[in-house]
Amino acid sequence: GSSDSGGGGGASTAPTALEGVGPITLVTGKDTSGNLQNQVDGWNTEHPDQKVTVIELPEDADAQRQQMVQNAQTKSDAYTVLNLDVVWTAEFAANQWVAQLPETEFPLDKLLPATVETGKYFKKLYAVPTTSDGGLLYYRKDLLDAAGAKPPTTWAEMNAACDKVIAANPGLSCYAGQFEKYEGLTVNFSEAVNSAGGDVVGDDGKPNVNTEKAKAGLDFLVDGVKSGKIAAKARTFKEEEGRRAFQAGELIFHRQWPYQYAKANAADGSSTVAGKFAVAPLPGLDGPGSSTLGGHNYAISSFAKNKKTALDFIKYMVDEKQQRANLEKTSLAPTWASLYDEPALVEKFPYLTELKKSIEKAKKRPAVVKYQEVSSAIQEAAYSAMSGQATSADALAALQTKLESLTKG
Amino acid sequence: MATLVDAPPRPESPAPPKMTHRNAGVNRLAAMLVSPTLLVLGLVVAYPIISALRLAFYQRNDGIDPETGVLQTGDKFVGIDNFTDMFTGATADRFLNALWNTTTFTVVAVTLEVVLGVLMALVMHKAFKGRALVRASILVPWAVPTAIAGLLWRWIFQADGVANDLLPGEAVLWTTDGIQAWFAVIIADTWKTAPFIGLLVLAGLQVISNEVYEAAKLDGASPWKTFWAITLPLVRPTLLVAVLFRILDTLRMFDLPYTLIGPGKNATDTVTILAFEEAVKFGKYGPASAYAVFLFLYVATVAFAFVKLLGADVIGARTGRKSR
Amino acid sequence: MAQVSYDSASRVYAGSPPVRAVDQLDLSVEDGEFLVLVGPSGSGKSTALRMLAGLEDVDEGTIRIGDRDVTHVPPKGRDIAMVFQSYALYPHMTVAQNMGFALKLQGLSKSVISEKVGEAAKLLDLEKYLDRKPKALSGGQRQRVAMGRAIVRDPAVFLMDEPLSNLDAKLRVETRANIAALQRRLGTTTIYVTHDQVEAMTMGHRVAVLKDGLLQQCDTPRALYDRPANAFVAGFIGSPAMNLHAGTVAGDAVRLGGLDIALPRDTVAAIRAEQLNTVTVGVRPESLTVVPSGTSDAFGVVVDLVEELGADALVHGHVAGENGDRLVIRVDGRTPPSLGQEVTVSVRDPEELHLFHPETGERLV
Amino acid sequence: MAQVSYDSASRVYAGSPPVRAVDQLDLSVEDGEFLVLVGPSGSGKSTALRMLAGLEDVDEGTIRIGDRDVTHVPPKGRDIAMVFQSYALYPHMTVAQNMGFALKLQGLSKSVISEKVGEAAKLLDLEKYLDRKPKALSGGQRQRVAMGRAIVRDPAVFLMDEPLSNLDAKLRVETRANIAALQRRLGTTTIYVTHDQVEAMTMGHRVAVLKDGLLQQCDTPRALYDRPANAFVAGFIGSPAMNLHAGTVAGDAVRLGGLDIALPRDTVAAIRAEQLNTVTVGVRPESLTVVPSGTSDAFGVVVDLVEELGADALVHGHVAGENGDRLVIRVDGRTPPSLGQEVTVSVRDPEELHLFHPETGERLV
Amino acid sequence: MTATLERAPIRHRSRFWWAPYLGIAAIVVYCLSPFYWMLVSSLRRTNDIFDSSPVPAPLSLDSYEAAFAANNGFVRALGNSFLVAGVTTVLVLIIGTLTAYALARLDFRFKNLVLAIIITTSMFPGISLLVPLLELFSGIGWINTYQAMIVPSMSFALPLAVWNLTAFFRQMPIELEEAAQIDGCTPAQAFRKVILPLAAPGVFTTAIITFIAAWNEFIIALSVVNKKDLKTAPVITSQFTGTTQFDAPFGTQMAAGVIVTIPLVILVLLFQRRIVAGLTAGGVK
Ligand SMILES: Nc1ncnc2c1ncn2[C@@H]1O[C@H](COP(=O)(O)OP(=O)(O)OP(=O)(O)O)[C@@H](O)[C@H]1O
Ligand SMILES: Nc1ncnc2c1ncn2[C@@H]1O[C@H](COP(=O)(O)OP(=O)(O)OP(=O)(O)O)[C@@H](O)[C@H]1O
Ligand SMILES: [Mg+2]
Ligand SMILES: [Mg+2]
Repeated sequence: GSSDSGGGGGASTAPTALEGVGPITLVTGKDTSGNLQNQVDGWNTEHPDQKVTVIELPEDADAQRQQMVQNAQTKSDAYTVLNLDVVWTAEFAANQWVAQLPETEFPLDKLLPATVETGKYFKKLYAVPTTSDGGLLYYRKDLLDAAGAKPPTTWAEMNAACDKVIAANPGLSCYAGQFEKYEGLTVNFSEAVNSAGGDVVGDDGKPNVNTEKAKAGLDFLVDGVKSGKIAAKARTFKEEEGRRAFQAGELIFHRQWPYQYAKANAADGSSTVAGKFAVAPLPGLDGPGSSTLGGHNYAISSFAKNKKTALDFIKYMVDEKQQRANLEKTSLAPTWASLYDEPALVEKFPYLTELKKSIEKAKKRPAVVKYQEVSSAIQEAAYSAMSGQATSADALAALQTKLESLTKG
Repeated sequence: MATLVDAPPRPESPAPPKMTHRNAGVNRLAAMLVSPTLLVLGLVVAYPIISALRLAFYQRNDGIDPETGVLQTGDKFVGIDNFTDMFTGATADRFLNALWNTTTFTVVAVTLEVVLGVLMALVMHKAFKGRALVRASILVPWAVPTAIAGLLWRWIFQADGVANDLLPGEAVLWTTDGIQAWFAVIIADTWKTAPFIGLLVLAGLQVISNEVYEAAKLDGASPWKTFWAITLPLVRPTLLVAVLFRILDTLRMFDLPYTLIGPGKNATDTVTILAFEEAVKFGKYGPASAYAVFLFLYVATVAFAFVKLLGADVIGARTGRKSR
Repeated sequence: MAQVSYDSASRVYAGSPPVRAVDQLDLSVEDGEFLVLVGPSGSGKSTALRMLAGLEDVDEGTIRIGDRDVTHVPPKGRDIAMVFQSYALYPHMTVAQNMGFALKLQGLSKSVISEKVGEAAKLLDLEKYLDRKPKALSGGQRQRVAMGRAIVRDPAVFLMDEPLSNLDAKLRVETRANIAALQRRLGTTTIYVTHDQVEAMTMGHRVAVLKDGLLQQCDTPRALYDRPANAFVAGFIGSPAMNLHAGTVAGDAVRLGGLDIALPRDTVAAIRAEQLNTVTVGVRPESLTVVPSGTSDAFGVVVDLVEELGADALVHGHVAGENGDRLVIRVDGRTPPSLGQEVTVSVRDPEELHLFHPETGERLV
Repeated sequence: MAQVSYDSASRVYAGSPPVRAVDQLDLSVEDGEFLVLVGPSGSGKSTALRMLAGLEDVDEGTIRIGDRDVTHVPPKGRDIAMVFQSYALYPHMTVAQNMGFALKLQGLSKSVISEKVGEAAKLLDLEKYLDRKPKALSGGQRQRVAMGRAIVRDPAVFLMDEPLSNLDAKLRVETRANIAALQRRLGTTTIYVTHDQVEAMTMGHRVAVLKDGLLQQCDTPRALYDRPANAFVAGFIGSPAMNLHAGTVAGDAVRLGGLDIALPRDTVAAIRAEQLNTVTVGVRPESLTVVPSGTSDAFGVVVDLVEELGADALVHGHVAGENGDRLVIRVDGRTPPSLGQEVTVSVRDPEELHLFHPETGERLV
Repeated sequence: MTATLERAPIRHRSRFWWAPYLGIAAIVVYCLSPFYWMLVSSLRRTNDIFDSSPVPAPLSLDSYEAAFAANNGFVRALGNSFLVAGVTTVLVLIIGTLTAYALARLDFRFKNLVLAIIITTSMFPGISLLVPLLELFSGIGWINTYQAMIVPSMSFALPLAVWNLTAFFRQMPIELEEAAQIDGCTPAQAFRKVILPLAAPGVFTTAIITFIAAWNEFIIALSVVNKKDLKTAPVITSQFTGTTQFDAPFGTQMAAGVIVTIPLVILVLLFQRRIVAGLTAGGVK
């Protein structure tokens, strides 16, 4: 066991000292690889009196969040360490459902700075990033090469490349992302706005979408649908539908998370594009665009017992050793910066280099308390504009009003 | 009972006090038999309903401490604001639309389910070899867990799913907002729950005496006529119970549009989906409860009207010995 | 074994107007008595039985079994066995189980039950069917099972609601005798509903006649037959029914079918007391005899229909002349008159005439 | 209106052993005929009707209505109306709707239907109950509704299964007459099951007697009564039943109750032909008369029980002496002998004796 | 005529004898085809899960293996589901029957009110009950207990059970119950020994419905239990994942769907034997 007394930061804003040693729980969406249990087992053999029990929640993110919120509302001490999606931090922190964490306890300087930001709320640390994620542009290297096009850095280049490729391969569609009306649309919209140089919510926390730049971003999507560059059915795509389309060779460009890399490269016949694609940073309006940050952070429930153990356990989990092991086992993007540059790993995961760029440049989604409402409003605006029910200008104006009322404070 | 006016008063008759005595006995017995049910319902449903009712008149304080970003705690009493907001506030359109969806889903889906369910019941009732298997297969849709059924239908209805493979012409984007999504929900819901009605009606069919059918045959009734004039009226009590509960369920429909189409689609959002989003996603328990309470009243009204219009014999005022 | 009494007991079915199925019934049945309840269809016989059994609310009055006021005692506590008019067999039990059910409830051993059931089955000729379910039985067999179910028990009171109505004549005669013998042997108070004249006349110690829920008369069969209390009972008891006609009072005689029949003195006195001009005259079919034509004190009857019953025949006819009253005469079955023939008929004995008040229907003397 | 015939029609219920409810029935009913079907409980009467109605499979043989083989025609196509023994009323319809249902199906107008229903209701005294549902009716009322339902239609064949069993005597006589009149007026072929002797004897043109699914005899009532084809029919037809006893053949006479009764010559010839020593002798209760004691050709009978029926009385007794045969005598109701008394009895007329083969039960001559 | 030989065919073969069978086939196909798709999808290899050929080739049990993978605890979850649904069904039938009996056969004050209250509890959107219920269960220490899953399932199933059973009991010929009382039964015995067996179709239907509802209950089971040992099959199914966060393990989920549906089908097959006609035949005129 550790004898550190959990040092809380600012006096008034760190109400609970992280104390207590003993068994705790780790609450997470179901582990996809089986490695989590290994990691936890590792901890448990070292700390037999501070056993960590994994509580698995449904695979669906909304359902995970629902359980955690419910648990907080009933002030239950059943959950100790929460594996939060990066966008939940603000809500959980503002509601004081999670305890403020002492920054000094963690090797934050070793982590990718962008990811650390996602664990902060009002400049205070509430969660520690354990995995990250960033969007990449997957493209059909074979087709582009054949058409003599280079990987695009702007939307215009991308469109031009598409025109060339499609001329030779009719029936393909140019581009897809995650356009179903769900969190993925918020991500794609935000990326589009950011890549056009706009901001959804500024650094000052003020919404800022009724701008030319934001409109340019949204128009990229809207025009794509109108012109058919984005296929109609792409509006029903979540990650998996898009991946399937890409693997079936229907897409030339695809905005997707890193997980697609391995799947699309599988040589068992499930993918028709294995070895025929590459990744690049997302393109933008005038130059390379910027991605939105994904990933998960660990936080400690305010209502839990044995917070000291929890703190130690988080430290154990963010440690380089665990992150490396995790990357190797699960291919989830680590937050430990140096791992991205290790040649052995890069060889194994060729997208790491691009991913690091992507994450470094990535913007986080609005860190607001009412994130869910904000996200819904964004989805509504983007969806209605993309389906042609509203012009992008109108949609953005309405969104601006909505966001202003939601972030009023 | 003892209250008939035209009977001459008989002072020597000890009946009146005894009648009350007897009634007291019956009442006590009834209370004993009914109380376990009421207890379970009370434990699980009454407390939550009451607390939801209370919440409907409150809103969360939602100011943020500008220093720390911490939310204020506690609720404030807002009177009927939550309800007036429902109809006039920023989300009024969405709410009215959801109410419309809820209603149309109920009317259309329940109608289809009744027709199909009764057909299924008739099929399951028919005696033939392998009937057991037919019965079991008809009940399969209903046995599939709703969550999985949602996934399954989403799978079927996706842009390049089987539904589109089987249908001629352009692929229909079933799960995008629009009338097709509404249809998709109706199709899936009908598939899923018609067997429920079928099962209940089947049981009702079993207790119709065969003699009555024989009499009808001799009276020259065609199968069709027999169905309308004999079968239907005689399964009515069970059919009405089935339909009533289907109406209650469909008015509260949630899982299917939520998993199949997803929330936030104008064509398929139901009031429960709104209530769910408000509560679970946005943490706005006051408005969410107001939705729930409104829906509750709406359902109660519909159920009441249904029972009044059709179901005199569902609650059966006359029972027991009085009618032999 | 117990005495049974209804004290102003009524059963009123709600409705508009309410149906007074049994109306202020006052009736007491002695311990060990066999009382037959008769009355037209719908007169409240079944209801009266069901009230006694505790199956029907008693809306007014009380019912006693023995010394107990059982008005509000549940059926189980009344120690009664009943044969239902509609059989009410347990469809999911075999015949043997149906009959043994009550015994099983009493906790008797299997062997005792099967012995008792066997006895009853033998009595009712049901041995072959003991393992069948009711739906595989004929109507009469079902009725016998219903009967058997009551018989196997040893209750304080037997209630039987038309228990033989679906049996054929032969079986019926046998069963009738069996039941009567059984009742006499056990001495169990019995109330027996029937619409069969023979059963009514032969089985019971007394017969109670109901009409529209109201008790009309309760007396021995003989008394009922010989001295019906009112025109209704007169017409109801006896098959074929008594001929009932309006007769004009002419001095000490009553004019009937163009025939003056002298009346006994007390009857005349009664008529005088009531100052009646007409009376209802009743004469039983067997009180009329066909006599050789020309006999005095006789009248002509035109034969409309002859029903041959085997032993005797019923002559339906009308008094010769215009609008002659229709009447029925019982004649020897071997020599029935033929259709259309005019026969001469006389009243066997003026004492056999029954006179009733023309409005109230009450018997005069 | 149609002729009906069963050609070796059988109905066998599966089981072990299978029940041959109706066994090779050969019976043909003329167009417009009124055939009464009688037989003990469980003899297959209802089954025979139901076969004709198409409600029961015909396992062997054929059934024809008119010229058509209807063995496999569904009930709807047979143009038949039936009164079910168990009524089978539609529980959800009022009395009027129950009766009008078939007419409504025929597409008659409302006014016609209500007129016809009204007529039938009047005939059956059901007018007061037209708006009630069956469960608020008494047993007899239900039965009348069932009757009414058949009557309102105008079918080719009427099938009635004990349609009057739950009616009181008076209503029964009336209804019986009404039905007979109706049948005669409409001329509708009718098959009528009853266990009532009077109905059997008076209503039908012919009576068919069933036993264990086998047809015993089918003839006019009179013939059946006077010349029963076998001992079973002899014992079954007539109430009280014929006295049947074993008699020893002694030359040209048969010895019965210690009395030698001379036999007609053809009878003797038949007995001789069969070389019989004993015969079954049948004598109807009314063929026995009580005579003054000392009369010759008479024998003593000890009275065991007297059943008074009103018009006449039944004397149950046994022949004086040890193990004397039990027998029933019908006597005048006014002067019944008393219990235990020994009366002297003689046979009215040797022609009224019935002789049957002691083993096969077949009538001798 | 050789009617004996030709009997059966003649009797049953009208010109459209096949029409009902066509109807039956149509309905069965309608009901089964989505399920078939589920089955087929579960039998594809994970990699050709997106295939849309009607018969999976090659057939693969990968999805089933995945579903039953030891770390999923799926078998245990099935057991839990059986326990929860079984106990729920038994209890619902018992107390529902008592209540339904009172409602069908007794004339007591507030009867209609009781009926109304019972059905009223089915009118509130279930998800709105969740948080208060959780608070309640935390308060009384029911989190991570079977009763926390059983009692809510009971309360969801009870209204329908009571209403349906009431409708059934009311249809049973009352004379039979009366006869039993005359034979010396208490009203309760009369009910149990006579009415209940005759109402079997209604009772078993209610049992099937209750069992299925309890078997499929998800959100309460998910919320009140976080111990893996106590989780029910639908909860475990919801936790199935593919190899990454976004990779919906569709095949495995469909396999799980098939697996949780099969016991119900077997149950239906068993129970449906009791849903037979003519139980009351021959009882009363
Ligand atoms: N489903 C069945 N299975 C086996 N035997 C049966 C079935 N239905 C009737 N039976 C038997 O068939 C025989 C004839 O029955 P049916 O109903 O025709 O008699 P019935 O002459 O109408 O008698 P009743 O006068 O008593 O009504 C009876 O012995 C009866 O027990
Ligand atoms: N539930 C009811 N509601 C209204 N009236 C009823 C109800 N049940 C019976 N009656 C009426 O009560 C009267 C008496 O019925 P009950 O059954 O006692 O007659 P019954 O004398 O047994 O006749 P039957 O000889 O025809 O069986 C009948 O006129 C009947 O219509
Ligand atoms: Mg009656
Ligand atoms: Mg019969």
